Amino acid sequence: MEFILAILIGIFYASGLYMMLRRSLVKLIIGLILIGNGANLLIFLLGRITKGLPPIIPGESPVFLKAYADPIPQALILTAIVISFGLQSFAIVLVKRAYSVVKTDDLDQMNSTDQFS
Amino acid sequence: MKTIILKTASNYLLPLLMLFSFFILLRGHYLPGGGFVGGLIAAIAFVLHAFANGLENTKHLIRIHPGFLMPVGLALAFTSGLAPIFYAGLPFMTGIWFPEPLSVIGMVGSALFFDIGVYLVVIGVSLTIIFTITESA
Amino acid sequence: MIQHIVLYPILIQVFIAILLLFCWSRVHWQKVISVVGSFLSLGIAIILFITTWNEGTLTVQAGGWDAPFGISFVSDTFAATLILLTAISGLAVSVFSVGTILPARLKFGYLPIFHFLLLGLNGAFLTGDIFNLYVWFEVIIISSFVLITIGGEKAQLEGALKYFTLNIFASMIFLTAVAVLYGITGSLNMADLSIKVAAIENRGLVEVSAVLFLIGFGIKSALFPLYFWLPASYHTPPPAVSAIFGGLLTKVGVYAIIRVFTLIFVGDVFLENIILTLAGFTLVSGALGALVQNNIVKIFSYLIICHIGYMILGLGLVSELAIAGAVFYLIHDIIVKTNLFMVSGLIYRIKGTFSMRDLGGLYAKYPLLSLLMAIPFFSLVGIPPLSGFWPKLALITESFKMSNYWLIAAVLFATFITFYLIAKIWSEVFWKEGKVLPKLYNFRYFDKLKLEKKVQIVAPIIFLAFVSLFIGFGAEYIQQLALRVANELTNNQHYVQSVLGEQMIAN
Amino acid sequence: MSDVLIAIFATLGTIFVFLAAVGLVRMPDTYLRISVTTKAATLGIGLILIAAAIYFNELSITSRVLAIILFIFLTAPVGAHLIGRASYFTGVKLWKKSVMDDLEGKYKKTTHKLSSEDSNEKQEDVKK
Amino acid sequence: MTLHNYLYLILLPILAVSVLLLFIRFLMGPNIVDKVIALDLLITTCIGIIAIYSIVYNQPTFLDIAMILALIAFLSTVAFSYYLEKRNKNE
Amino acid sequence: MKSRFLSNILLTFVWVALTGGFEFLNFFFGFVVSFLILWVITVGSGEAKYFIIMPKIIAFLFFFLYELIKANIQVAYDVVTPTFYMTPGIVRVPLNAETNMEITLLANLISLTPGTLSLDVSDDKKVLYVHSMYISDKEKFIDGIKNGFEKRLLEILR
Amino acid sequence: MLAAILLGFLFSGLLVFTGKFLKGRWAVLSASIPFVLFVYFAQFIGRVSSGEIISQHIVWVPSMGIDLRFVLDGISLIFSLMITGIGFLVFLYTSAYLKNHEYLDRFYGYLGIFMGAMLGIVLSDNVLSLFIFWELTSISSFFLIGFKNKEESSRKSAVLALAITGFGGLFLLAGALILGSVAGTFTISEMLSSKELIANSPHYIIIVAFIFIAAFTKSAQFPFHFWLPGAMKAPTPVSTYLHSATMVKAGVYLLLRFTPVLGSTEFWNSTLIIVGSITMLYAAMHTLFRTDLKGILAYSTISALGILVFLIGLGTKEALLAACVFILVHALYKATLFLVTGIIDHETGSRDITMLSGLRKVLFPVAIAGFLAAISFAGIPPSFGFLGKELIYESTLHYGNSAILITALAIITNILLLYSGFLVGIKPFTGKLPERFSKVHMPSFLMWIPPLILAILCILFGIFPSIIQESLIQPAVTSLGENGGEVHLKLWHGFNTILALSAITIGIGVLLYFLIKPNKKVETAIKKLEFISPKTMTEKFGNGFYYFSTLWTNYFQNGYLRHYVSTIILFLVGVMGYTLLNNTRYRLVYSSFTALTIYEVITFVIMIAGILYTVFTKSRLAAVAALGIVGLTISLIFVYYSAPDLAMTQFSIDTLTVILFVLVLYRLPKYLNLSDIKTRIKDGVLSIAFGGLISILALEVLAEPQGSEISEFYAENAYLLAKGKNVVNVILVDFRGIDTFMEITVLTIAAIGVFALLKLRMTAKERITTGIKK
Ligand code: NA
Ligand code: NA
Repeated sequence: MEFILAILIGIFYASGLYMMLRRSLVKLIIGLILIGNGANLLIFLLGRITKGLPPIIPGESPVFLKAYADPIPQALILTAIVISFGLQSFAIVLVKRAYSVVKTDDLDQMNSTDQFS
Repeated sequence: MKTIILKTASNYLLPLLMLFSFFILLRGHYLPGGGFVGGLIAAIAFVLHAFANGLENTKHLIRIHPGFLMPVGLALAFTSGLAPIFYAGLPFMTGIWFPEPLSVIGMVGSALFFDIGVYLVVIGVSLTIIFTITESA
Repeated sequence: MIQHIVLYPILIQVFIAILLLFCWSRVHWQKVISVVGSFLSLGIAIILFITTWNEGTLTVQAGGWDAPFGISFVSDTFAATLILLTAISGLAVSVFSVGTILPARLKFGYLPIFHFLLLGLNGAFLTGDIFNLYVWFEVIIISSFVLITIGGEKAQLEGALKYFTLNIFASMIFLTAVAVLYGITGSLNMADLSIKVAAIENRGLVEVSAVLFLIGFGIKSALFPLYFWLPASYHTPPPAVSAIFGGLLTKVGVYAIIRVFTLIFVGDVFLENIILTLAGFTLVSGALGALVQNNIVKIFSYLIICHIGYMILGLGLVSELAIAGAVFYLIHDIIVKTNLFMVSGLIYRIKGTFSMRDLGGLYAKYPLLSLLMAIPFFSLVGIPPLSGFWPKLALITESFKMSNYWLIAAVLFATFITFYLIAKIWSEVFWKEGKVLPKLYNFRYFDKLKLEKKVQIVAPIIFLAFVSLFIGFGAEYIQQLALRVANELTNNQHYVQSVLGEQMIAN
Repeated sequence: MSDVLIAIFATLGTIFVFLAAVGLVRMPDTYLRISVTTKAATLGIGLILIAAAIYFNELSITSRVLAIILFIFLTAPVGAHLIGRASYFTGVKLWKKSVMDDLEGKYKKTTHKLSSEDSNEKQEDVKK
Repeated sequence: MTLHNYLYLILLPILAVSVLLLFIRFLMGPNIVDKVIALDLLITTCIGIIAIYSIVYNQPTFLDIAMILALIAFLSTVAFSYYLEKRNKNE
Repeated sequence: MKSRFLSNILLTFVWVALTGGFEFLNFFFGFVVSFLILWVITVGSGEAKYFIIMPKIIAFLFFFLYELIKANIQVAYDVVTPTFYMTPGIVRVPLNAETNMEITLLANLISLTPGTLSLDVSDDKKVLYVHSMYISDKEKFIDGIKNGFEKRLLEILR
Repeated sequence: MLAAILLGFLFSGLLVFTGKFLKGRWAVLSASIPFVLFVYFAQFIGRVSSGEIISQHIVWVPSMGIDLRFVLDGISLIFSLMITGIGFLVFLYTSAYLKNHEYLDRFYGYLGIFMGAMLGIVLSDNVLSLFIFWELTSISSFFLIGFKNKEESSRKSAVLALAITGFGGLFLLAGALILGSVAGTFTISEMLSSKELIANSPHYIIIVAFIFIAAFTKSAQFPFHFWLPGAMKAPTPVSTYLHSATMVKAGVYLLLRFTPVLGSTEFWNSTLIIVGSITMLYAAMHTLFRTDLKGILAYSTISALGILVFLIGLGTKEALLAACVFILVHALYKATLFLVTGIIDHETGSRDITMLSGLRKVLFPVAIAGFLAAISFAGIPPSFGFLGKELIYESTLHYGNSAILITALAIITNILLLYSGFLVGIKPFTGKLPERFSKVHMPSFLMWIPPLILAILCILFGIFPSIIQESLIQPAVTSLGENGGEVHLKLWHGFNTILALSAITIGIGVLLYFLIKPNKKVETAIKKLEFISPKTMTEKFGNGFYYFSTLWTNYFQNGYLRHYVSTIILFLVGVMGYTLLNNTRYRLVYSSFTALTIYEVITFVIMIAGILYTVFTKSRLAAVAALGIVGLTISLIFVYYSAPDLAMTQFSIDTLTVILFVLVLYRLPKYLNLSDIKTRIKDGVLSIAFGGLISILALEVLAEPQGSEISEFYAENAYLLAKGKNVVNVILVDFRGIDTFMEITVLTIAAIGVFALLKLRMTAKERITTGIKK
């Protein structure tokens, strides 16, 4: 299981990168989202995974009665997801604005700021 | 969108979703949920309303500018973090609690107010973003 | 309870930013709050610095949870110094922004975002938790995204896209590195990691995670071959924004690299060689890039890259003296680069262009201002005894001690190019007779500004010029400081002890 | 006893869901897919959720389950209506064996106004 | 066969296969509308999977996720419809 | 005002059911929360009173469940058998229902039963366009809706 | 002494604010500064000549080994007196030369800084503080050369001069630092005791080479000489002061200063002799082809500097004595001639030697000064120059095996120098006065007195060498480490070989003066050879280098984001791949893995298919929908593996993201397939390598044990201390509350950003535009 998840994370990173290497603005952002998801899953996996035992103290007992999943990676990912959401929404709007100003979705045509002047 | 079916549905879905969002906010300390998801659901409720009734109506409904919720939420979260410093000279964000739990909410303390701050910010943020995009679409 | 002060630089910025948000539509109040707040935060930074200097490393455990369970905030001399520098630059840029940023931008949250950026910087310098550092980095980059795009001009957007993409990408790599580190240690507290990482048998994994950190931070601090976002974007926003970016933003990356590689990943020869190689190429590549530019802000942008090389070089040389050199350079660079971009703003204000070809005649028309501007220029080059000169001594000496002659060559080369470029800028921008340029519409030239505005533009430049003069002529103080920082960094057990307490280490 | 009940509800629910899935794959046009599936799934999910409520046998959970069911029943038809309508706008064609299309020519192309009668003035046709 | 095994070994796989079928429809399209329908139904089916899963692992907590799914799933359908209508209008 | 009060009570019950705590304080708290929500969104311009006709509602629910299951099975049969016996089409159904609430409920109920789908309501609210799988006889189909769902529904609502 | 150095700086600092006051007739007062300093240094003559070394030590940056340690010994004294003495005269001269010049105050400011810095160089005993002052002279020279900054050639010369001297300066820095770390001290006088250590160090050659480069660039030695003729763009007082009398001698000073520490080795001596002799000959030849007075003077200066380097290279006691004397000789006559040239230029408006003649009729005192200086230049008795030349011949004649060769070189050089001295000092004043110069006036006495004083000294020191023998020359030679024996300066040595050589020199030289008439044709002819001159070579190298920089920069910063990304990834994959694959043990601990079930497999299949579909679909909307599916499957994984909060959040965020995309997308154009198949394959390979490495990394980490004390602490205390049962939520709002606080801050900022990005439209009123439409 962990093995497949590890491969899957690799696929996330690989396809995210591949998307980033395209010329389309939208693909670029989708690529970033994919890599972000991969990173979140990586934290999840490397924090070690446990099935069916959420880190919620059950019923009336003050502490856990049996093993539970590590809550730290979950908290970290939660923070990371939310932050990526902020960045994503900004990115999406940036794309929209860039498109309306530059009038193209093609990243290759957005290189005026790198040229010598 | 001009469809009375969605419009009518959104009118009864809105309070229901708001109720849920509040519910999810409050029980977050004990069960899955909390300020973040709660805030998202509240925001989604309004977004749904906006889809059905048009943005102007939704804005009219909310009355305050959703952006205003961001500083309010931040201030609430910040104050709940500062409280322990002024209250007991404890470090920033140290939890301070009322001794007895309330029946529905459970223990009331600075962490709860912090979570409410999160809730408000999330609503403010989501609505600001979506409304802004919709307006300029 | 004295350690509470550690969090104050963060709390004051939060406070200012929230206050500014509440004053969303009252731009005038915002200006007042920003400047007054910046003064306050400078005061706090000074107190923190003095306290840290006298008391040694201070730690506050946020939430009252002992390390490594909560998030620790640590003020050692290094952090306190950077807080102080941030406050100084922050104050200068705050005033400069009040003077130069268009009302349209101010109405859309420029100042709150600016203070959020300072908040992020302060947080990044003080935090003792690796994931929390990630969060502060995000605060920094999102604020910088907003600042770089605010106004939405075409060039801004094109630059921002590259800036955005590569910085987000850096964050992902950073996050990946955190995942690996957590995966092998189960901890996030940097002091705790310092102990735990040392105990890990699989050095290969430690090395890989170190490489990931290096690249993640390397992108942010604009090392070769990771710097591309910087020349693409730094010249696009308003000069006040470029000033804070040029002065502080890349330095956070450098800070993080130094912190991580002195606290967590210590003593790996392979990594040190990589760092040195990167430093050398950064010096050369930045210099080459700067050489061919015509836009003065672009020249400065490439010089940022170039000069990052010095700091990284100091780190890579590992010795205490070399790290002191890096720290000295960092101190100098923050002040001077901030000032340099403000100066470019002033030049733009006077002539309405950044192009060296079109500029000219400043010295004839504004002799005193020109002399004022000469201070950051020549400090940057390190015309002795101005501030940029001192740290190079240690860097060259230590490279020599490592028998790394080509590094000496790189340092000298970079210095030479900088030197040449400043001479060229002086000759082209200040000496040359200015062309008659087409008038810009809607542009308030410096002459036409009210005295109040002029003061808001020039005063911060004077302020930072004095600071950099102090760094140059009071080099002994700065060097003492740098040596102490270097000493604390190379003997990281003080840091660890301060965070974890005595008994934790014993276990 | 309750185990049997749970098994029945869960099985029925699963079958309905499964059939909906098969229907979605098999149905020849978009309207039929919407028509068939959204509701079958709704019923199926409702049954499965009831199974869960019986299993946990706790008031707060039962009420939560009812809330979910209520919600699905409130939203699913609205969603189906919206997407069906959107299909028609975007020119999704009816299955070739369809017997009638009363909606043809009723939408005004630019404003999406829907009239109730075949009016005398010629309506623009959405479908091409 | 216990209830748990029955749910775990028979019903869950059936639901999973249903998900697979729905996904196939998603891939097949042919219209974007079909993809949206498939997505909507996928989410609904996931609610079922989660419900079964919560029984199998005796974790009522998971039902809360199902609740969230039920609350929000509808919105993407609304959004897509909104998009389709608006795009169509502007052509 | 009255309707808002009723909505308020209704929401309070939903709250209590959700939280599962049947104490006075919870009722009170639920009431306050609902009140605040209603105050914020100022919803409820009269529709809520209809919900109090409980018996009719229950009867209607059973009728609806019956229809639901019956239609489901019919469709299921069509789905699993290799050949299709469908005669689908879009039918124009004139409406007796007038208010938004009435129309919406009717349309939704039609949609919820398998094989039929409310596509849209005309702008003048006089006609509902329904897509159906089995239209052997158009008049019969319209009649089925008008005398089945619509009639029963309007009985409750009016 | 610090005060003496600072006085110059203080003066110029003051000028920034009081400049206007000094621009007028009070300008002459500024000469009081060098005068006071001259008197100050002169009062040390007695103490220094009695063998005392006056020193001052001020702690500055001890932690870097930089102290302000000043030493006034013989050689420093000579230089100090020259700097302040000639400085005094130049300051006086300037007040008239640039009278009422708009920027006279600035000019004095630069001169003041320069003087201070120059004093700093010659007084410093700390090699790093010496470097500091060294750089300051370069900078002030930069400002002075570029003083007429409206002329492009001035600016170019200034930048060139700064580049060359700055380049040398860096070598001085490196050399000094290496020397310091080898010797263990930066104090020059302390280095004397470790002379052996330094000479035997493996770094000796590099130290010496670096210091040579510094000295050669500053003192305009071949092939670094070419900046000096360009520097003549500066006003004449600058040429006088910096580029003949003082600054260019800083390199010579450096060599002299380090002779006791680094000298007397094969490498030291032969390099200096070779470079010195090439320079002196090469430059002396050049004077033949020049028609511009200042050009001739510039090349003759280079030649003289060559002689000095050559003498230091000889390194014998005689040679060093000759060097000490010749420094003074050269300073006096060259300063005079520059000032004279300045007067000619100032009054006639021409410096072209072919045009000038007969000026004695209108500028008689100036003619006298020129004549006297030319005599000294030519080395004709009884001038001081004669004395200097005798000493030079004496030292070459006593230089072992190659005495004849080097003496011959010296003679040729001197013959050529004589010619050029006559050309500058005598030619303009003799012959017929052209009509157009008949109305030339005598300048203010402030201008002609200074050269006259200097010229008189040229003769005075020749006739009465004893004035300076005991007081200046002897201590200077002593301070160079030559303690053996007394120094005797005499005009008349009797008839000997040296006298004969002098006679030959003078004879041929004078003959040359009457034979060769300078003309433009020769000058233009020689210009054809420019393409192999060091200057052209340097320029070509500069252009080539610039071209290379352009290529390099364009290669990396080519504007294509995807190139940036792929470069970064290539680097990442390279380094990470190397470290990872080097250390990987490729072991999978299957037993520690959780079992795989059918529903998980299906989830994964869908997830992977969803990702691939997202990547390869041609429809943007479909990609977004597929992204929604991917998000859903991630939520499912979070459900399977016990993370309910995550599942909820992931799902709600994904839904919101889809909404955002949908709201934004319909404005965008259709996806275009823009890259060719080759690019796609390349990108694909890179992506797979990247993803593969991440997977391997993940598996490697999973094979390691992981500590869990922190999560255990959370689990134990979440309810007891933090009153919550959902540990994840407790972490978020309590244990790691600051993370969450900053997370909502990030959201707020993002929202403001979105708001500003979409709502803020610069109105036409706010947008700054040029009048010209493109
Ligand atoms: Na939460
Ligand atoms: Na139906």
